[in-house]
Amino acid sequence: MFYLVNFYVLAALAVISAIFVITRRNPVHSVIFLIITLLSLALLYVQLQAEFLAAVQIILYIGGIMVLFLFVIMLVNLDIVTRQAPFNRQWHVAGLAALVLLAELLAVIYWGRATPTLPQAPPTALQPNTELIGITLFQNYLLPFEIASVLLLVAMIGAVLMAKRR
Amino acid sequence: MTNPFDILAPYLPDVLEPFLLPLLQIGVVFLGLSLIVAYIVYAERKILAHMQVRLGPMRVGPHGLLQPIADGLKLLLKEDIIPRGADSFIFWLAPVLSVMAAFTGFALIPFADNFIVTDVNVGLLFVVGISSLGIYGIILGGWSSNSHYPLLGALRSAAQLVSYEVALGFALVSALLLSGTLSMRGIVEAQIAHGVWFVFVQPVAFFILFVAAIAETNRNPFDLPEAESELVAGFHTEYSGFRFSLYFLGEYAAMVLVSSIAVTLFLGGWTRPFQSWAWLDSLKYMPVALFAFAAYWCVVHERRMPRAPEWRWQRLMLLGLGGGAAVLAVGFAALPPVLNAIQGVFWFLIKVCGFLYGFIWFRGTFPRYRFDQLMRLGWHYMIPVAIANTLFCGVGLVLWRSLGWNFAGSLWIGTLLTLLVALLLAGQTESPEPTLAGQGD
Amino acid sequence: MVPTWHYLMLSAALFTIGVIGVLTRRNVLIILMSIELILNAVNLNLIAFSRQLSDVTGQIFALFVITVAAAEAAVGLGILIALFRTRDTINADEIDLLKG
Amino acid sequence: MAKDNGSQFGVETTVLGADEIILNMGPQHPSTHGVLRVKLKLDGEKVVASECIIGYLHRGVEKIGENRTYPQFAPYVDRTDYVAAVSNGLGYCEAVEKLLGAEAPPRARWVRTILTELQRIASHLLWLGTHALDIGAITPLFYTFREREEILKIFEKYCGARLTTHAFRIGGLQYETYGGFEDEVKAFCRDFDKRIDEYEELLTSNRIWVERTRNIGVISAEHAIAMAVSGPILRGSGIRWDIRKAMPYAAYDQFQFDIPIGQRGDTYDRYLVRLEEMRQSRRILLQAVESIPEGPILARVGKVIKPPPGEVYHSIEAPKGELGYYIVSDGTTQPYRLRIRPPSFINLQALDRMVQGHLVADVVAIIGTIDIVLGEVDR
Repeated sequence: MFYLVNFYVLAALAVISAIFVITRRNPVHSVIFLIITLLSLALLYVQLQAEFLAAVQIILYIGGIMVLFLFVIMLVNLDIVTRQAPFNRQWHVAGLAALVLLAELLAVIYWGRATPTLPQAPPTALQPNTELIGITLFQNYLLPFEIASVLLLVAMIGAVLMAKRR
Repeated sequence: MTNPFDILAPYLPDVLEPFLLPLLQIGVVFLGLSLIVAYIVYAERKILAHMQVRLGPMRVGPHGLLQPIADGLKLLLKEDIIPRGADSFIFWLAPVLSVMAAFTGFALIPFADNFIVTDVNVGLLFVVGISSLGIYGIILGGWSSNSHYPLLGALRSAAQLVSYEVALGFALVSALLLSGTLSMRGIVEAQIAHGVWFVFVQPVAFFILFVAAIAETNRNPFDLPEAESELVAGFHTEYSGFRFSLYFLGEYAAMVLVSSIAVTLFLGGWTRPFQSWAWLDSLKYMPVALFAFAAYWCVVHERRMPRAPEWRWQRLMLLGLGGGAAVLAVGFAALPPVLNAIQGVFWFLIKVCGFLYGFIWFRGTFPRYRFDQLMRLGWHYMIPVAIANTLFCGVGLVLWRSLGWNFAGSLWIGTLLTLLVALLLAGQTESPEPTLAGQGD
Repeated sequence: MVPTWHYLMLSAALFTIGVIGVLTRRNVLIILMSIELILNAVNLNLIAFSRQLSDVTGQIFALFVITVAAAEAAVGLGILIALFRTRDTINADEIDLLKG
Repeated sequence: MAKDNGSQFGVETTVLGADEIILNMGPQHPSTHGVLRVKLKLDGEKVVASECIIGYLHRGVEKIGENRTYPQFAPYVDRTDYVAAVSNGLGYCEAVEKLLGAEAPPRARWVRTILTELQRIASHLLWLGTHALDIGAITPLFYTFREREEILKIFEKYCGARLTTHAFRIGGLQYETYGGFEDEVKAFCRDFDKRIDEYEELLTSNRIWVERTRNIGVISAEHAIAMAVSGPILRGSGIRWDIRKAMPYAAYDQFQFDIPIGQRGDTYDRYLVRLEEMRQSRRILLQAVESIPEGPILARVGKVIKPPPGEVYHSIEAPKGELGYYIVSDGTTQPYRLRIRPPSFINLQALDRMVQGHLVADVVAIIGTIDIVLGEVDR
């Protein structure tokens, strides 16, 4: 019961602030609402017994990527943006298409909710979380892990090169 | 040892028990912390004053002891000014974020083995993550003020926080390597199991953590975001009244938080110094001695106060404080269970205070770095040394685990290698020579 | 206990909101943020299934997604800054020339 | 990882924006030492050019001088460099004496030397405290003010004023020294050596202090001469020029002292030069206080001071550099024209050259190292 209430509260928070993210004119407000969405998702991760990912979500997403967004917003002068039209010309069509997509997705999930007849996992299956992730990451997924680190390096160099003044 | 709050458990309704007990603990921590923070400000003013041949606050209460309360009241009563053109929603949000980030982290700090709000599997990551959210308070506050100095201060501060967080993270990693867990309580228990505080086997990591902590909390010599002579007051230039006091609170709470992290990771958390040495067991009477000394101090200073009637309340208050301290001292001495129960919290707070004293001492001693120098120090020196330390700590652990070498010895080999790297790095910068060309007629 | 399909519903909703954001907004920054929303919706799915199957692999994938998101944000914002410097705008529909 | 990029942007921050911006520092800024306004042209945080805008404290002191009799004008000079009032008074009195062809008696000259050297120490102490404060060290300020207080107490006992002392009269001294004057000066000197060591302990070998001052605001010897800077700034650039030695006045030719000079002409060298100057001042004080001759304190200059027509330029080594007075007399009781050559004003010229290529934070340090007093710059 507690978990269900928790879920609904957090889900509502996430969806509402996600809607704010895409509707606010001022990008700084968008960032704040995106942070709220990410934070409620992190709390949902905790409920899903993914504490490590919740922590990573907070440190990396909220403490890293979103700070980066804020930085960029402050670098590019955005006074004009808040006075311009926030949506582009094809927004009716695009919105309609996206809503159709939403309807489809929800319908599929709702009608197929009983299909995965997999057993619900016992509450302690994923514990201790950090150790499990570590072991799996460094035993089964070592190569992807290394590739990811190379990807990050490339992205870092790329970002520095692009942002640098010529 | 059991949680002292569990005594209350039977009296609470079953449904609410899982909520009420943590809430009670949170309440205790929050209130205690607010008080501690207020008195850190007082302590800072007093200590700095005495370092600088001044007296500091002396008027409100005996030796200015009520000054923090008076300051708090003053700030609460001040007019709440929002600059024109400021984004009022964010202007309101930013200081709240700053305080929230600083206080939330305390939920995971083990103040004692019988006093921790919650212990989670990824405790340390959470603390670091949550405390890194404090950066939003600074950036958003600076941005929403709609003024140049705050914006510059905020940008500087954000860049500084982000870069020193890297070094901080690496310093934390070596403690993690040694303890093999992210749980804050687990880290302290690992130190008990090894019989040695990690600061004695990982001094470089501790040093880096200390320096990075100063940078993270924007304290002198890294207080550029608030550099008075350059940026007026940095990101909170436009803040006043209660909002300003929130920033103030957040800043000092962040100081306590990083000190607590450092104490937990490297200074053995709630354990008393050299716990493995039995002949130091009498140290457990330290709280008694401390409170007895406090009582003695109060009495001595009451004697020194003028006898004039307008000093009566001050004298009475000081005597009251002394009496309270004396009662506590006697109480602790007379009731061994109580004395044992407070050991953890007592030693934890003592260590945190030592750390905080370091912060204040630094402020009284050092000039301020320039921004590019700060960045260079962080990126060219701290981070390489931190990485080297993490590497060599791993090497030391391998020596210990696989080859069966002595624990401390193998880690010290790693530390020495790190120091070598640090020396090589330092050798690249020229050392100053304080001489003049010549003198004479 | 919360049934897994609840999480899937939430994920679908977030995903759609992200898609709407990408399709309708002009500001490149907000488009990038919408992409982050989409990636998070995916993460939620992965973690929910990981919970249901009690298999940690889903979380590992979510970790990789976060990594990629970090890289994407860094590169994306780098491009954005370069763009702003040369074109003086960050509106997606004004950046329609192949040669600057 | 994402964070790495974050700070990369952070470093770039200042470079991005517009290409060049104009930043106004002052006249209301915590570290322009008064009402100096510096217009900085910045490329990012780097200073490309600077322009000093002065005059916010202009009171027309020189013009006032033309409308006051010679003795009446003496208190006004205290208000030019108001942290070194004794030195100003000495320069003015000696200039008028030169015009009159009079000379102060030996006892007066000795006491003048003592008070002026005390004033030099006080001025340097004030400079040290505020300079360190600008760079972020708060403690030295309180230490230096503790010693400055001792000096001001001596002044107060001698002439009743602490800041605008008006200590000297044309032709000598107004007041005889008070009983115990020598002992108090000696007591001050006894402790003062250790106190300088204390400041040095806090700053001289402090890594941060050295990094903030070494190679900052460098001015070469040639440029220093070309810009006519004087005092510790000139000596910091390695020129051994001190008017106390070159053209002795008061009783300076009677005492042994060294002129410290720097090597690189940067802020750190000027810091060392000033500290050493304080030590040398202490040396002079100890010698002078031992040998104060007996005798009258005021030369016979007459009740009404009426110099013969003519002109005179007399300069002394004030704490901040060469302080000169140029007086034209038309034979009346009032100067026909009076012009003050204030050291700060001339030294401030070098600011532009010193700040070029440095960061905004360094501008604060450089303004501090020039040691300006706006009362003197604007007059």
